[in-house]
Amino acid sequence: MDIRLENVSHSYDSFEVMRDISLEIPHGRIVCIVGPSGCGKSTLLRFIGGLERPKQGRVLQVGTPPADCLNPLTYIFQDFALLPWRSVAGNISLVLEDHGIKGAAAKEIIDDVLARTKLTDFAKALPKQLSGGMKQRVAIARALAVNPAVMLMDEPLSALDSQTRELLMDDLVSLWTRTPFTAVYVTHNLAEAVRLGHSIVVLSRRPGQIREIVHLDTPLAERQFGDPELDRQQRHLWQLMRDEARAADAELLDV
Amino acid sequence: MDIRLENVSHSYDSFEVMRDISLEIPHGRIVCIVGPSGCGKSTLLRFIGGLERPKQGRVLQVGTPPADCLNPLTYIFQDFALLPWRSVAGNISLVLEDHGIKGAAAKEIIDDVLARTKLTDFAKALPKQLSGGMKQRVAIARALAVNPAVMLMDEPLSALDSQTRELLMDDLVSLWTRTPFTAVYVTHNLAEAVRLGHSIVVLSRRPGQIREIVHLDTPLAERQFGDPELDRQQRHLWQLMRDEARAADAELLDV
Amino acid sequence: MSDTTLSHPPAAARTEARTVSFRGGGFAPERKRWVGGVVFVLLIAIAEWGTRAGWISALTLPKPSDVLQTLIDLHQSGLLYKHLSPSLSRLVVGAALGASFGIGVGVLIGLFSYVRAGLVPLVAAIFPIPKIALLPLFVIWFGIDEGSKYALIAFGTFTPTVVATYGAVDNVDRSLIRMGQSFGLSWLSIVRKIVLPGAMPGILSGLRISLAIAIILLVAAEMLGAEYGIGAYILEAGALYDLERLFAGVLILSVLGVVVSTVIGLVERHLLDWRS
Amino acid sequence: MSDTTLSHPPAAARTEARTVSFRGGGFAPERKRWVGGVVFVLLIAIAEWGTRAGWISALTLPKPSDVLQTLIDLHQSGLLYKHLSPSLSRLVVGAALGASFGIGVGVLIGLFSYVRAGLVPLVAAIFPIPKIALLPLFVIWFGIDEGSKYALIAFGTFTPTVVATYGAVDNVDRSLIRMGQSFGLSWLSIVRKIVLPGAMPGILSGLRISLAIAIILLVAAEMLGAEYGIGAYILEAGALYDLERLFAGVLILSVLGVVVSTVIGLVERHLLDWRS
Amino acid sequence: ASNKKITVGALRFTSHSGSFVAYERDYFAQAGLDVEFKFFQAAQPMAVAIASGDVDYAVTAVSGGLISLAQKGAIKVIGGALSEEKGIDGQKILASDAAYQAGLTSPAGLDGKTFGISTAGSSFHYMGSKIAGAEGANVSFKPLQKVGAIIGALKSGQIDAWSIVPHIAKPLAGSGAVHIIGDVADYIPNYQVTTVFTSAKNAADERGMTEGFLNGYSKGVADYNAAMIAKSGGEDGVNQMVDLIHKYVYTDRPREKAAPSIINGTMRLNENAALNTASIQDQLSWFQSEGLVDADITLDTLVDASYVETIKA
Ligand SMILES: Nc1ncnc2c1ncn2[C@@H]1O[C@H](COP(=O)(O)OP(=O)(O)OP(=O)(O)O)[C@@H](O)[C@H]1O
Ligand SMILES: Nc1ncnc2c1ncn2[C@@H]1O[C@H](COP(=O)(O)OP(=O)(O)OP(=O)(O)O)[C@@H](O)[C@H]1O
Ligand SMILES: [Mg+2]
Ligand SMILES: [Mg+2]
Repeated sequence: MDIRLENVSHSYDSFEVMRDISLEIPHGRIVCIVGPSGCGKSTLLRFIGGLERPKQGRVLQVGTPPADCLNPLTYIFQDFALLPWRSVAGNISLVLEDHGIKGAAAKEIIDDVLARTKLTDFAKALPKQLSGGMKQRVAIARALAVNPAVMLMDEPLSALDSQTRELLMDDLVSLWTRTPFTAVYVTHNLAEAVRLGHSIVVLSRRPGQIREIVHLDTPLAERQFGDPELDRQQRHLWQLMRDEARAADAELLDV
Repeated sequence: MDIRLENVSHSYDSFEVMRDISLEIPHGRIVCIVGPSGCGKSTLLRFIGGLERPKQGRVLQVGTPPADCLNPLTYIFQDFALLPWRSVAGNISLVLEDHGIKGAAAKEIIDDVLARTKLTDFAKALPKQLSGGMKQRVAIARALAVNPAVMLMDEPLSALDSQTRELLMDDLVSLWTRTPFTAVYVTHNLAEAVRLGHSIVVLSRRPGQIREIVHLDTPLAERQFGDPELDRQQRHLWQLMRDEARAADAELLDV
Repeated sequence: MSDTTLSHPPAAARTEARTVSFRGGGFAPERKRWVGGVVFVLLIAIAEWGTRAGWISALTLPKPSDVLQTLIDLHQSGLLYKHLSPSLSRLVVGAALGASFGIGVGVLIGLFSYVRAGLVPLVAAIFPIPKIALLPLFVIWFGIDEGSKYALIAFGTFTPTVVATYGAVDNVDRSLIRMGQSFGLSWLSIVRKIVLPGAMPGILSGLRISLAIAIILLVAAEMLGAEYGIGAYILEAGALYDLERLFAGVLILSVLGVVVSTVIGLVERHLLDWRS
Repeated sequence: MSDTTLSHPPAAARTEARTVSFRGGGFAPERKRWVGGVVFVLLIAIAEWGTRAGWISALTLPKPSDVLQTLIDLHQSGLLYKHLSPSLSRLVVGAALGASFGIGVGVLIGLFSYVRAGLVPLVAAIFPIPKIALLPLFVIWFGIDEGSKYALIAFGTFTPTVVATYGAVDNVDRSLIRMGQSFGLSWLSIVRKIVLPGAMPGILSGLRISLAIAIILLVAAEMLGAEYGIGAYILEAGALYDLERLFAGVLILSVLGVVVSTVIGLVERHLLDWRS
Repeated sequence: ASNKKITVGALRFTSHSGSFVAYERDYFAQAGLDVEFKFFQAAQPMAVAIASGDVDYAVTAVSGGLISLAQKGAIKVIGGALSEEKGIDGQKILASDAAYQAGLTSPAGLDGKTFGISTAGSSFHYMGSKIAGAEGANVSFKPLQKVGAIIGALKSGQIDAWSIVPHIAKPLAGSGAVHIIGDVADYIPNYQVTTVFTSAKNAADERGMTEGFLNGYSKGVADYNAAMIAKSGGEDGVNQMVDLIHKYVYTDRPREKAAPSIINGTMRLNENAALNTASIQDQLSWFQSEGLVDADITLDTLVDASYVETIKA
């Protein structure tokens, strides 16, 4: 299943957030979206997931999701969004219960996704007992449990310290390598983008518009730290964004 | 003024946090401390700044701070620690008031540090109006206002998004290049460490012990993204820490 | 499109494109200002209709229009102000005493471990004591004049203010205090410039509750030898089973409560506009 | 080291090494359990001494030992339980009614904008009404038997519970709700599995206040034709200016308050151990 | 067992003995009534309870609240209970020790003094006002809600004067903290202190039941007066009566401590529940003149005079 954005524009009241964004998210690929603060990345992702409706333009899903897919468009959030009163297993079972999956069927799915995210030993732990990296792994396991057609990730690693980030990127790459998934990956971090993205969409400052789309051909599993081609791309991206990032940073917020 | 740590060990009740750390922080240099989560980096920095006392060992300041130094050991915190009810200028004046610096004398200092951190236009803004990057610049300006002999920075950039982090690293480098300062810089981020550190102290998992001290000779101003020597060092550091980081991440917290 | 529906499905299955379904929204309160007014008007209209038509007995509720008339009379005869001004001064003096002592003690509890250990259990034990039970004592301790009224209101506002204040001091961001210490600020500077302003939001929201309690206690306070005062007026109306005056008095207190809460809201907006 | 002090300074200035001075500490409450007990014992000892020696008049305070004797008598005569059991059942029934209605209405206000707009101003207007002012009405509305006592306590606990509950619902982390929606959970699932558990801490801490109010209202409720009950006992003691019995009754209420708050603390620790 | 169930409101005062005696000696049962007592702490809620229908009959003082409820068509006074009578120990006028030492030794000295009352429109208010009026004194009234608060205020000298039933007045005076300076009966002759009342509905529609109640009640009153005032049964009769009353009054004190209080509290109750309408009219007029109740209420609104003999002078 692909996702297609057609001329999406949006404004909150008279506050224009994004302008005329058209984009294709092809099956089995990871599309990274980068851009300065406040350019509308999270808003765009909410449009794709159907949590909000754009003022203009359309978000289309092309083709039908596979039959065993419980929740075609599934998010992974920056703040993990785990229910603190449920154990790791309980948090995963939460998203199965509404589909009537309980008991042994649920246990099978839960055991499977916990094994894939190396969390088997933590099934009974409460979120408060876990480090940030572990929590995000639980969120990933929960997303895998519903067999999503497209994963929507909003800066999934930016609440983590950089060492944990490194570890989780490895985990994501190995998950993708085993069974490729489709994903829209929003991030601020260009290192993440060049590490995980098959294509990288660069947005301009608010109102967000597409400035450039960079395609990277190196297979994910082969991308190494210090790879000159990736370094070149990352430097290129930073050149594109640097001034805008500085301008976005220096803006006074009217709260 | 140098700082010398002599056989510092510490435990909270029977919970051992660090063991036998000896370290020299020479004048005019930036010493980075890296290590996995919970290895005692922040605790060590609190010892150096006199906010906490180690159970064993001593933290010494060698030599006297310059006469115009109002607060020899000055922190920059991860969470900025700005008083939200004071304007940018008010936050800086806070640390001068107790030294009896008021009125024109205070204004002179404040104007100077705001200019050095390119914040002149924001003197009257409240913290809530500023982006994270701007807030940390204010905290840096406040630290500069007391003319510290040693700056103690506890992950000063880790609450910022990676683009802002990039911008602030440039700012720190240019501040140091203009007038070199002494600093202890705690971070999780190896890219930051190789960018800003004259030497990098690698701590082991808890109880924190010094595993290795890496010295980097490239002058700060010449360190570039993609520099092969720095990449090599960064990769080396990551090799050293990777397994410990994973183990630290997978630890169950007993809260 | 519509004429080919039947033959289409197999082909469409491969390239079918449809907009993603919306599933957000809700769970965010929207403002609907007029509804509140409508509910009030409706309730009053029903009461008026019922009392006029007789299916609400005169014993159960007074006619709203009679209550209004009573209020107008009170205003025109000037009695309203004769009752309001002593009540307001009792409220102001009593609440000011109680709140300022409460804030003082609360800050001390927040700052000093020994004070905390000594006073917190005491305050916890005093909190659930119903103030009306102590009325006879208050007469002996503070006399039947203004003294006992001030004391009762002060006593009633004191305990909740203490609890709110030391909670607020406890909640002041420790990292700001550590910052102050790291810059070598004196203890007094830290208290004045960091702890107190940081505790302000908590103290003000505690004050909101304390003042509501003060208004409620007005009635209890004016049980004690008060000739004039809204509380005395209500008590007299209750004793005479004069529902119009009872409701008029209660209405005045209710308005007083809304006014006090609005004033605190304004003070908060003014003093705490640094909150994001 | 010591014998060269005088000649040393110039040389030392260059290489002088001294430990960094400590400037942290303080501003973190330490537990000092025994102090609370000492304060209580001290206060009681002073009161005993004063009343025995006579410099505290018998009109001002009863002898603590007499109060204790009264309590012992109450216990031995079985009267304590005769008074305690109706009070407790009033408290339980009234508070259960008020709190459950309050939680229900509070959740509705939290979930539906129209309910919120209609009821919030009403609750705000009812909040500052002193319940004792309405006693005569309550007799007409609910009779003089247990009905009016339940109603008064329920009414008193209702409003604070509503306010605490809708505040708690408003404070449920919106990102968790968005998560629920993004996984296609039904509205009811979101309410049951996310909103209600998320609002639990706020509701419980609201209950703490509501139950304290319920205990205070016990005295007002038992003004209404109650023969037995702690409130009635206190009122009777007050009417007879019998300070020993007055203080004994107040002490019982105070202990009741502490017990209730401890129970809620236990429930919180049990139900909310997921909080970090 | 086939008797009609009714509820009678009472305070635990000796002035309610009429009902207690009638119950204990089965006079109510003989009148076809199955009485259940409902005890109150104060008179005011009892009046409201009659209005709400929770209580059928009760005895209490005429107060503003009672008149107001009558005006709303809720209750009726149907008989008399307790009256002041010269020569029989009645309500006393008290002065605080401080005021007494300063010269308030008789009600003549009341000018400029403070007088304790429970609430505006209470019987205390009426008595104080009448006494002051008779002495041409200007007194200020202090509403203190509860008897306990008034006693505290009087003992500590914060109010100067008060009037109260003898069994409370005498022990207070005995302690030396207050002094008796006069009798209410000297100022309000034939004061109808308390009355028997019921709901307007009972008075109008339940004639049989109401007559039955008054009947039983009157027998109780007759026994009480005979035993306690006429002492027709001698010492034994008094003791028997004290035993009976002690079941209801001062129950928490042992018999020997309760007895003096019960005997001290003896006052004459109206035989046959006769009602002094003249006194009632005087009270009503006073309430009206003070603006405490509506000026257009007539005696008929308050009283249903069809049940008992009325005293018009
Ligand atoms: N519900 C809303 N109402 C009004 N303005 C909004 C709303 N949501 C977002 N905005 C504004 O729209 C702009 C884009 O927000 P968005 O969160 O999509 O940016 P972003 O690119 O994700 O930023 P960041 O990098 O900081 O996460 C911001 O200026 C934000 O303040
Ligand atoms: N006041 C304290 N009492 C008890 N334990 C503490 C205290 N402060 C810190 N610790 C514990 O000491 C250990 C080291 O803490 P510290 O904050 O110094 O680690 P860190 O290296 O800064 O970790 P991070 O990378 O997460 O910032 C942690 O396990 C922490 O839980
Ligand atoms: Mg975002
Ligand atoms: Mg740390």
